[in-house]
Amino acid sequence: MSAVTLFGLCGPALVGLGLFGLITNPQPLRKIIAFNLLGTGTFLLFGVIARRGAAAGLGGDPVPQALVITGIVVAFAATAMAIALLLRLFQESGAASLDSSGPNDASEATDPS
Amino acid sequence: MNAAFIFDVVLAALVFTIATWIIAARDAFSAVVGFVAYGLLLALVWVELSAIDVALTEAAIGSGVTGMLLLGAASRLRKTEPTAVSVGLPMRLLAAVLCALIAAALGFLVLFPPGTIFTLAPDAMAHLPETGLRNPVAGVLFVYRAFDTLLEKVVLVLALVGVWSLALDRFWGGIPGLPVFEQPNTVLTLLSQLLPPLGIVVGIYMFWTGANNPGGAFQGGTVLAAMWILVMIAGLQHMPSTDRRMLRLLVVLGPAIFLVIGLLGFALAGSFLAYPPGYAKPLIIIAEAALTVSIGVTLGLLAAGPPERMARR
Amino acid sequence: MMPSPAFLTNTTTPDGFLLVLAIVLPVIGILLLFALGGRYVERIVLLLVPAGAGVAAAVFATVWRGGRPLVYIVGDWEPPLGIALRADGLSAAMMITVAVVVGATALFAREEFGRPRQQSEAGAPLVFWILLLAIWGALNIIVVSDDLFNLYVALELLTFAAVPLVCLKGSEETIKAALRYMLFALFGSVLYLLGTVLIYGAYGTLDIALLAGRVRPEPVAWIAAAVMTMGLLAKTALFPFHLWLPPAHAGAPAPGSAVLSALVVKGSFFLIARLWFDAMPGVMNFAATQMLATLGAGAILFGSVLALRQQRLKLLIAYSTIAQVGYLFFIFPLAAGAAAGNPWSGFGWTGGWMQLFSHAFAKAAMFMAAGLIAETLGHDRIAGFGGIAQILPVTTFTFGIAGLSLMGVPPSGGFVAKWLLLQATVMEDQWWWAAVMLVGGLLAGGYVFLVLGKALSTTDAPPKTHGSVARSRELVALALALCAFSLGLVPLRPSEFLQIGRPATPAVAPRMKSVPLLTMQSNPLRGRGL
Amino acid sequence: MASILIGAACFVLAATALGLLRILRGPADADRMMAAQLLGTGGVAALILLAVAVRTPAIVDVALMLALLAAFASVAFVSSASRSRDKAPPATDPR
Amino acid sequence: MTLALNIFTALAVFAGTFFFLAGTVGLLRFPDALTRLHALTKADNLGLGLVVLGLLPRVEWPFGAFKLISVWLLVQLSGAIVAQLIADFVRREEPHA
Repeated sequence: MSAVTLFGLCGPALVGLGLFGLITNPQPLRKIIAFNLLGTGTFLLFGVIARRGAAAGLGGDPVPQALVITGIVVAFAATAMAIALLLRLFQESGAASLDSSGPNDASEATDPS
Repeated sequence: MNAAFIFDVVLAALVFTIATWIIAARDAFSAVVGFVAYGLLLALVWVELSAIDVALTEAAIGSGVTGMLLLGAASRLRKTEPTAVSVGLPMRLLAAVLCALIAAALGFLVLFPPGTIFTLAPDAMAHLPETGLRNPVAGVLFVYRAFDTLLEKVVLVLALVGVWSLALDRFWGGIPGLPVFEQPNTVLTLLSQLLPPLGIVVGIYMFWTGANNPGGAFQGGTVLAAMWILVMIAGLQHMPSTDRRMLRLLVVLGPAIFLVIGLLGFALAGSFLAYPPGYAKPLIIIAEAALTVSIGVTLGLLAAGPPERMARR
Repeated sequence: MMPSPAFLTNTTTPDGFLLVLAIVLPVIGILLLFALGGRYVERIVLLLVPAGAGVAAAVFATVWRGGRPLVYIVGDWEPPLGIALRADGLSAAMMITVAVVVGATALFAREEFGRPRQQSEAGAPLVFWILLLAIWGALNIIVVSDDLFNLYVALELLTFAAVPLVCLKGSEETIKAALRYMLFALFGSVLYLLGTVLIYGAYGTLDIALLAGRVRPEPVAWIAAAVMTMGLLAKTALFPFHLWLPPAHAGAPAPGSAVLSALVVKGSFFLIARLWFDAMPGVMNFAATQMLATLGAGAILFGSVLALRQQRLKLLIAYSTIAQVGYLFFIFPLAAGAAAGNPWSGFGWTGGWMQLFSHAFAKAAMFMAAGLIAETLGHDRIAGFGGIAQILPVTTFTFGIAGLSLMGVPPSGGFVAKWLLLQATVMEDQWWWAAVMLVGGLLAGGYVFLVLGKALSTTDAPPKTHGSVARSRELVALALALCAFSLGLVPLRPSEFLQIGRPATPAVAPRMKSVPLLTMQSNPLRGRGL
Repeated sequence: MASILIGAACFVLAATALGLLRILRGPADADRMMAAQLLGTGGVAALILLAVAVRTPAIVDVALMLALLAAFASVAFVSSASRSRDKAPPATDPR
Repeated sequence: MTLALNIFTALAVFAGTFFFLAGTVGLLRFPDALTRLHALTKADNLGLGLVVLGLLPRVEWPFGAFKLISVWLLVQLSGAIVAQLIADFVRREEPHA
């Protein structure tokens, strides 16, 4: 087993963990963290693919590496926006959860979520 | 079994353990601290994968600025935690099975890679001399796939618009709600007097070295953003009002200059986002310089959050 | 028209720069609006919206006249290293649809977000226009980009533009809706990215045209297709990922809802179609198409039934979107199985896209009508609609016309779409989808008449009005509804246009060891060689 | 020599990571932050050891980046923790 | 000469790693936040300092050495200040446990 395979297996594990957290954790903040985990797992997988493509005197294929950088930036922007939403929700309602409660949801009561 | 491999094993085990902890932790704050540590270790992983450009980005963003955002949110939401209702056990089991299946499928693909390994490394290297750059990652970001990079900067501007749109109507154009030390703290003041000059030097160095070595506008800009936030937190500099024309111009400066250079390509090099032969490197440096500033300002403002009060005039 | 051989050539076509313009114009708008803001908003928008619409029309006309796709190689760096933009007939049709809906929305929103009342800059108007332009730009990229990662960035751009639109009002429930939407969307885009990563790892390119020739039906392609589709389904709000949609689309201001429901969910659907038909033509099999269509069928039944039970108009329309998006997914079994041999000329292909276009117009019109009604009455509870037809006859008429298209009453665009899909079910021997469509049509009739019946009913006391609405806005909504309706009058043209530049399927025989009989019979992708 | 340096990097990383048990134990948030801070220093040490071992000076830049931002998380923590404690809960925040 | 250099590096680095271990042990074993903080600063000061010292002769002169030293100084600065900040914070917050 090589280091590449090792990190290559780490990536899927992170994806699985992040996905699990995103689906099951009820707190939005934890969901946002899980999303970041999921993202890094995906990037890691890309990094491993880049490393496998080492050629032409480079330690890795620069194309996936560059794409990962772009991806990290986008993920950060997403995190910033999601957190701003969450904090605004907290400011507005004093709670930070997505549980439906309140008078306005009466019309949605038919929704069997 | 050599030392390097043992190092990788330790690193991978740590990353996996902390990730599990982040998901399993009972309270959000511990999870966030775990995430800061996790981002740090990932930077090491990227070094081990020979992706130093990515390592720099991860070090700056992953543990640095994202960590700060999450920590701030976790502290503010400290009191609300118990209200959230947990998902039922059957649902959790189902999710666990689904996620395990996906992870297993991906793991399978890693263990049994395709017979032929495709790589664009030779292609990317072959054309690099035409661009005058020596860092192939910069080549991908600013030459081959400059279009992606341009759009990504627009994404940042848009994210900022999104964050600002959350301001209450009467605070639009006001001052972001970044938590600031109200009473002057001497130690923090010292830090924010000493660190930023160094940080600005490092930021400029990152941008400057990016053409030939790992680094670049994004990493440099992030450092600048971090320093700016530090100064604002310490209260050394007042946070700017978001309706300041100058501030807005700084945010769009980078994408705008990049776009103009791209459009010049139409006239001078026959294609959008193409560079005239011989002028590629200077043009890229100009674009990167502007982007470094814009990224610094934009990330700083993103981290500072929506306007929450009006400037006293 | 035969599928053009230009499809595989990677050279910029003479008019290819139009594609760059279509993307760059909104981007310029975003940057200008952000930097200048304040007083210049109206001027910038007034300049850019017609210009953008003009570019879309030019692309449409060029593709129409030339009968071949437009191609642009960005920076002259050919894929796989660089990024290509490509507009075939379908992309051009999408582009013009987007331009029409965005243009109409801009006209409609001028009243609400147009003139700042006070000297200082107001937040909501500026944000609205920036987001509208961003949605436009993102959709233009989505319809023309040929690179999976570039499409990822575009998807994120679309998300970042759509989410703040939901909570522009800033009330607690809209913020909640926006946050839920955001989380779903992030889940979706990460999964999409994951698939992209796998594809790059296995085939060394992200260019859709190149991928078509390289992808084989093998585990990596299946897994990549599965995760990407799952992610995009979450963004398209296909049942059972629909939970975020109703509060989000109902919570946005009317012009926002119009764009979100008419266009934004279609962006991710378009990518699913690109993925299955263009990037991975050999990977799609009978089981996959049936699964997608089953979810679509679930969406039609579920969304329609829930729409019937809503008490608020905007929620009703939002649930109707869930149902109408369901129809789109019939394109997979019905076009992929085109017995004729060429899926692009089949009824399923044309019908599916006609459904998309007509729904875009009809739904935008409907949300605008709902907005006008809510502005007039001060609420949008259906129970309180009695007598509204007398106060807002044009708007009620608009709602009715748009409703007819949703129901599929001839000669509306919705009718043609559903009729073509029905015909395709017969030709493909997949009658079960026809049953779902018929039930869906009846249910749509139910919810449209529920509203119309209330609106047309006369009450002793006329309803209290909160304000009046400009006639021009009513006319904008009406124009969109008529667009949806009149699509039905040109039934044969689109069929040809939508075939322009479709790939001649690469002659790759799928490696299938044990193929179920059913798959053998209806897998059209084999033997459809050059 | 390279193996010795990498071995040392490995040891530093493992040792400081052990400190993360503080995140588990707490008890206060400040203790948790300390653990992250320690790992930060350990990470910097591991990076410069690696840089010398594999003769890639660019890795030092990563260490420089980490060192520069080392204080950042803690400062953010202290400032937002102080603020959320000082201020009244937002539900009663007059708007 | 090389041997002496190697021995010097090895010794310094080993001594440095020892302080890191000591820092961790202190963080885990010491009874209250302030003493734990004290242990933490030891790792920052001495641990990293010795590692940098050991590596100095092996990097390119002067730029590489300059970078290494600035890394150490930066960690010093932020370590000391973070320790102060956290100590302040802990003191203002009444001690738990």
